[in-house]
Amino acid sequence: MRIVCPFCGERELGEFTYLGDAKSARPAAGASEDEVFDYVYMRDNVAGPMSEYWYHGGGCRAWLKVARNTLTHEISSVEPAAGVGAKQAAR
Amino acid sequence: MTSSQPYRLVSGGLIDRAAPLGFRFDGKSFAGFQGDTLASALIANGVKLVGRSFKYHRPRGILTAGSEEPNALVELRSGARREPNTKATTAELYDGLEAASQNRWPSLRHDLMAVNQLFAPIFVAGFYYKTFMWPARFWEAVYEPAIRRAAGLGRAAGVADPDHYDKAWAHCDVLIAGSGPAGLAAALAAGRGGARVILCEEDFALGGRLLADGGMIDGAPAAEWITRTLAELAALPDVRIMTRTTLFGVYDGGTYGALERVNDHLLSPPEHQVRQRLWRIVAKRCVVAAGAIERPIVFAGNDTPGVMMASAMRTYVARYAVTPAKRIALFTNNEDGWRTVETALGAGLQIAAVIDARPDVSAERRALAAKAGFAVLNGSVSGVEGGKDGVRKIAVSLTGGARAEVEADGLAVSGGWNPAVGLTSYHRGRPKWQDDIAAFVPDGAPPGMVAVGAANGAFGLGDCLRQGFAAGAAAAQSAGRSGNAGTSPTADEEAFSLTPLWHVAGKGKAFVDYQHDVTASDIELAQREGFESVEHLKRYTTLGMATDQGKTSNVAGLAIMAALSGKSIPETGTTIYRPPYVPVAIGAFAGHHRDENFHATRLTPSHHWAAEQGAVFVDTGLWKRAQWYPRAGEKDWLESVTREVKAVRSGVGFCDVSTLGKIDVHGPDAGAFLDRVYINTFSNLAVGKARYGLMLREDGIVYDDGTTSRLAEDHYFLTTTTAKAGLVMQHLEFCRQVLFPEFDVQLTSVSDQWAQFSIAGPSARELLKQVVDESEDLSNEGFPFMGAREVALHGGIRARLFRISFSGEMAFEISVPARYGDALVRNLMLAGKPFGVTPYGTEALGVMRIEKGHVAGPELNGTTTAADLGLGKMMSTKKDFIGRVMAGREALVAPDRQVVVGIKPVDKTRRLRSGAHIIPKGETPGPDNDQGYVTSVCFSPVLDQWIGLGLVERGRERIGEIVHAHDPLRGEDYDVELCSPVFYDPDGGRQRG
Amino acid sequence: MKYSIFSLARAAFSGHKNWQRAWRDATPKSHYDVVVIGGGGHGLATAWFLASEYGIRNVAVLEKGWIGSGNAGRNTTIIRSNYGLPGNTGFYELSMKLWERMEQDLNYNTMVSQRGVINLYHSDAQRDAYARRGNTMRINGIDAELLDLAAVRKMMPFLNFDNARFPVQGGLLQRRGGTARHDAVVWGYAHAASALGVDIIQNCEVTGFVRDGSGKVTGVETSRGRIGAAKVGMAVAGSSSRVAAMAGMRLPIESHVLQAFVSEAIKPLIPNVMTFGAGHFYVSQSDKGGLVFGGDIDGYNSYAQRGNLPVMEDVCEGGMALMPMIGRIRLLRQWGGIMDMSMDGSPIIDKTPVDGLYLNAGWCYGGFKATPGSGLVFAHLLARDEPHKEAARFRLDRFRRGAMIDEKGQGAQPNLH
Amino acid sequence: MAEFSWIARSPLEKALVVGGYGARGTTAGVSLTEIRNFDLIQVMARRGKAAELAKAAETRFGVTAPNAPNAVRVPDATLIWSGPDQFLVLSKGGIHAMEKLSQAFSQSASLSDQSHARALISVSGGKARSMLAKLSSLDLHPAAFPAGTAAATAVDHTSINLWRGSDRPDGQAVFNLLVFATFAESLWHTMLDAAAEYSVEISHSEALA
Repeated sequence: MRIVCPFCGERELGEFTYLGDAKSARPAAGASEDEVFDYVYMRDNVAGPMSEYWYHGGGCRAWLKVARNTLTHEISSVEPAAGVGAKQAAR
Repeated sequence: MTSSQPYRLVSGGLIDRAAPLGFRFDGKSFAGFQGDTLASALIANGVKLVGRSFKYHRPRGILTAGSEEPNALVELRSGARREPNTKATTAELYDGLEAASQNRWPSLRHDLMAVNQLFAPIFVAGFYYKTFMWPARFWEAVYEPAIRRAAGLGRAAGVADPDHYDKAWAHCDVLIAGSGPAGLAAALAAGRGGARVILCEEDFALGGRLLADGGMIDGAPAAEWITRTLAELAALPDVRIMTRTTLFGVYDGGTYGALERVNDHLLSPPEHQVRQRLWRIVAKRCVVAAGAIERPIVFAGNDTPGVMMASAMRTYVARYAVTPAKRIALFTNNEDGWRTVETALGAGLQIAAVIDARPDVSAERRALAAKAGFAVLNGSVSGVEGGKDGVRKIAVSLTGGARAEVEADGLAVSGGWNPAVGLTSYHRGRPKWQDDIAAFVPDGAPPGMVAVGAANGAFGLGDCLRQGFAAGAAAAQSAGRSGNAGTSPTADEEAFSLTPLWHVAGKGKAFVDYQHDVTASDIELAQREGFESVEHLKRYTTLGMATDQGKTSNVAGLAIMAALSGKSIPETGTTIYRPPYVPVAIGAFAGHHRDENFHATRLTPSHHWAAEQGAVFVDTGLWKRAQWYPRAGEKDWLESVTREVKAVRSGVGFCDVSTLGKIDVHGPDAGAFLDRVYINTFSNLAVGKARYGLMLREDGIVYDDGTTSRLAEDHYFLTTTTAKAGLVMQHLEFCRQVLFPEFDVQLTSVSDQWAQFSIAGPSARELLKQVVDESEDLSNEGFPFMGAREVALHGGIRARLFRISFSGEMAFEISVPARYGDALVRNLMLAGKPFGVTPYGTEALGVMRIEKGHVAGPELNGTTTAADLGLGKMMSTKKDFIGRVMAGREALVAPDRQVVVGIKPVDKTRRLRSGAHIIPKGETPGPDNDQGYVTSVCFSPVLDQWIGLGLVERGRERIGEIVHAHDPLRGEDYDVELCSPVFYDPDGGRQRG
Repeated sequence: MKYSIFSLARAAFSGHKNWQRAWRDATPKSHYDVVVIGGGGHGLATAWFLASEYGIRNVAVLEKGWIGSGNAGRNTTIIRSNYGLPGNTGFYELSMKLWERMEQDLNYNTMVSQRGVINLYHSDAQRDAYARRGNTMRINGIDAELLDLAAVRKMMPFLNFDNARFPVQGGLLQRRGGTARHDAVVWGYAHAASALGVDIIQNCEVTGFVRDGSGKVTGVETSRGRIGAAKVGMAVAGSSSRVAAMAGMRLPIESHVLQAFVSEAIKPLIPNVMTFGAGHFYVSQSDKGGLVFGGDIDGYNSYAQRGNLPVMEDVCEGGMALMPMIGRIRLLRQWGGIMDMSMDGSPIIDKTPVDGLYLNAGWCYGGFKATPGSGLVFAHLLARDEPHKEAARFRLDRFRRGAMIDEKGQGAQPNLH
Repeated sequence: MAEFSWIARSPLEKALVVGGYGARGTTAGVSLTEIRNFDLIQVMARRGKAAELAKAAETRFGVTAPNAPNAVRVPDATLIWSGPDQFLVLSKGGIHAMEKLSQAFSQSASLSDQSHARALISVSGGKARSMLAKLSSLDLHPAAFPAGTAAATAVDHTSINLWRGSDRPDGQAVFNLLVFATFAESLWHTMLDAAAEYSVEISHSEALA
């Protein structure tokens, strides 16, 4: 598998580390145990297009949000995770 | 014919007669030529019997001339380089080659294991599932060893492979598999179009079927066209042709696997060179021109040596100038088979007869037969007479029911062609059935890939050239190259006519899968017993599971199954195609990464100094760390470690702790950020101070710990454990980039920037004073416990100094820029001489942390909570932090959890061992009273006894209780006392000192 | 027909024309007491135990493809009970005991081969962890031995002892561990269950659940029509999330691809089952002669049933680090199965919040070795509506309660288990 | 008081043996040169300060700092892109050392001294690309990786910064690898193994190429 890092370009799988489902956001402080439980344990396990977090640890160290089909492994988009660097904030 | 190679034609072929080669097969010496394969050289010498089959030990010869060979498998080379199951048909001949037949005893000709054929009526498909069940223990003792010995073909060397392998990456616009007419045409078009091209050819010669079948291209003989084309390709700057290279798999994102047999054609690889190289090829487009595989027809005796695929027969005659037989019969169901007749006649060989299963044979063919003086029989081969010395006579069932016999010493068989659909199907694609050629052809392919020519079911030369060229040009274009591809080479069209024929009924064993001895009647049995799904058929009979992966057998097998179950072949379907296309040596997949090069090694800044001191090193992750520093006269590690501990506790010692993960946390929000990732608060840490921090995972379990210091308002220096350094960095980046992007914080790993040493012991300050500039105040007031700041060293070097202690002694950690680490230890040794300074290793470090009750890896085992570790009070209730909520789940705060406690044997002379379990005293150990275990142990020089830490149910409430340490693995049982985990200086006076 | 050497010999005289189907080709009835979704080892074992132990014979096993087409047909055939945490330890030993009598129970040779499973250790810390685990096993009445370097060298002289990056120091050995012929396990259960009246229905894909007014599951919709059931059990590891979704449930499970590999067949070389402790590699040799080996999962969610090169290379690197004698042995075939990776690395066998629907899922790497045990405890749950005592900790709500069974200590990160 | 000496020791001090290595009888296909004793500062924009950082960098170096994977050469330094809104400043002799740069970027960036965290190895020669193809998954074809291209990538599961500098006088491409110091010796041996078949020429230098 190859992932097009928005910063580095296309790179091979070995440079990346997988985390998983990128759909749900971390509950705010004060969230209930049930909400946090859902966030931590009840991840999406889609057979098809899925939004996921990947880490380009073997490259620019950016966390990426990757849209990937779990049936075919085809990747349709890659974007920086919310706060990569000061990039968005700066421009 | 030359006398030493009686079956070598006097002229012709693509062999180099000026380069004779000697080789041995089963100990006997033979000669061949450069350009031969082992198979062609054996044929040249009249060797027909090459191997024995898997189950029945039937004599077998050479069936094919390629990587689909099921029969002619040998042990190639000898000693540590012995390679079992090597196909004689692809093994390139070299001078001094040694090969041996396999799966026979005592010899190939007189194989006593052939007695298995007597039991053939019992050894049907799946027979072993029905027997060998009683008595139960006989399986491991009697039946299984016998089966295991009988199974498996060749013998592995059994000793380390002496050769080297490596792996490399390549990148191109257009990758082409195969150098036949379609592949070369594709390369030409893509290369002219300006694309970066890689063409992989598994053979050592380029041309594919053209090498044997010839033909006319652009009005010239094929050989001329090949020469011309190769010259043009060589002149293109970015076309790379890789021979002896098999494209074996396609993976995601346009990554392909290929194996280059760099030096397999030599006796052994030249110095500094590898035997084989694994290529990971990244290609925008791939053109599969991998050709097709001719398929056998299943009839009784079809495994007799001398029965050969028709295309292989003419390959041997035309390409290698050898004669597999002197009087050849052809059994075909298609027009292509007749090429073998033409080739054989052209080489002056005799044709015994052609048995053609098609209802109509063209007048042209009949005229050829009449001219050459052989009969054309309309019908099928129903039996073969012969044995290990080859074919003698062929029984024919004529259309209409009459029978005939043909005397011949070789039988060429053509049942049609199966496109090589492997590569196009490896993404779980299923090929589709094409009626006119009665074969499966690709039905789509992985992204970016297209099949052309015979691999796409187009068998005519003209078609191959046209499809290959068009695909090459299109691939270049879609890769963004816009050069002019020019015009396609052309050749006359050829008609391909075929009447499907899979199985001829007859008496005797008719093999579908030669190597696994799967017969037509095995398939019938499988169908009878309900193993009708092709996957069940495969698994029950082992059809297609041999080293050839059913390249010659799968389609015939499922065609027979289809007929039996009354379904069509496409309804019956294929099994899933799996890579690799040809078996690939495990060594090649490992490449450089074997033995001591399995993983990289990390060395600390003081490594070479420690090695000079004779330190013993231990692997910690990728690190080599000094474990202890033995001195002359010390009888064992324990004596060395005890000395090191005592030296620290009574004087001063130092230890390289550079392996700790070190992270610069910068930015105005650094403190707030750390508050989120640690359970305790860091935003209120004063500049110039250090604090111990504990991190949880989001599920509430302890993740990592370490000391973090505030060096400036907007700069913290965070340390992690050695084991988690990389993972914590990843975690913090996740927190920074994903969870808390609102914080202005920047992270950098500085693990390698700083050489860090712990300097510990009552004399630590005195030692440091020698090294640090006089202006620095190291007094308790000027630099109290948990202080952290930058200091100047004698000689102008700047260092970071931390007054932290893992040992429980007055201690500092000092960081210097890494290239000065070596100088620092040497200076410490120099300056420390008056104090008896002692370098200590990780063992002494561990002893002192256990004496102090500090938790480490064995306690931070991924299942313990902060409270389990006795650190529950650190959890802030005033802020959000990672893991806060999940840590509160009922089972994680249950009162009966196993928590960290100190443990010491009641008998002070007793050794305590990690992994011993804790059972209430006086009870019989069982699952219900297994209350915990010993996590860490050491011999405490201070207490003069073995002590340890453990995780014990309600441990903290039970201090003083005598319990039982149960260690059945090591046959030990003894009483221990649960005690405070802090064995040494419990009020901490020494470290604050 | 009873299988034995005598029946084989008799059949040989008649050209093997008299053998009957190994299991009946059943057509679905309109209603069953229990419908088990999934004709893998677990589903078929469940059916057999329902019929043989719990007297419930009006049972159907529904399989969307051919029986054994999921992970039962795609694994590395290892059986062992060397687990270290309460819940797993007892359960896997129950399973091991059932392996030991499987052939006689089923009248089918599943080639259970107790050739020994050894986990090699390469550091003191690893030795200590294995000591803890081995002692747990012994306390639970399971065989375990802690071998030192000399003992390992004697048992496996072919390992790399001289120039290894991470030298072998010893191993934790379970002699009763070993391998079994994976496909035969499926066929054996099918054969025996069918003989007791269980309907095995292939090419029958479940497309939905039938629910009554109260929400109780009363049957399933399938590609072969509606089938009613008093109780429905799911044993569809690899597809658990997808099937559960049809009942509106989410599971603490991710689907990951685990690759396995087999080499060309060679004469006996490796006597036992071995796991490398300093990398991802484990290996045994099949009775047919192929080295069967595997390693870590590819590491990302996948339903593709095929893997990628990096893990393949990683596994072979481990192999060449441990025993460089396999360098010239060729890898014949690679394949990938979909693992139900749970959030703590341990399985789930429980009633679900949906009345009438029962769950058997989350097997991670443990599925094959669990087959008979899983069948028994799931049958018990289906028959008695309460967990079997050896499955009492495999509850669905354990994550919510914080009672994880996390052997590897990796937390809610399925790809790390 | 003892006499201290503070000799900086390269992480390749022991492993690097000047001279030839590997296949004999041919001209060296690969040249490996370690460059010793340099200053290397990681510059990371503060949140929302990328534009300010760019301006400060331009003031300091007279060029636009790389905001894509490139390496920019100025007379006394090389600016190497290392990630979004961050770059490395490679220089010699303290001109752009920590103290100097922290003033220049005090308002816009966080700085981390990496001078000792890395070893710098320069690879060139007719077989440099063939050898690097065994280590790196990057496409180093001149069309894909022209002079001035940089990459943060991994070799042997270890992060490195790789950039292509100016060509050698003989026209050969030069690839520079900044590798982590504690991995350097191990990677060095791996590089030697990869290069051995092409014949290797080994040296070290104090001068930045």
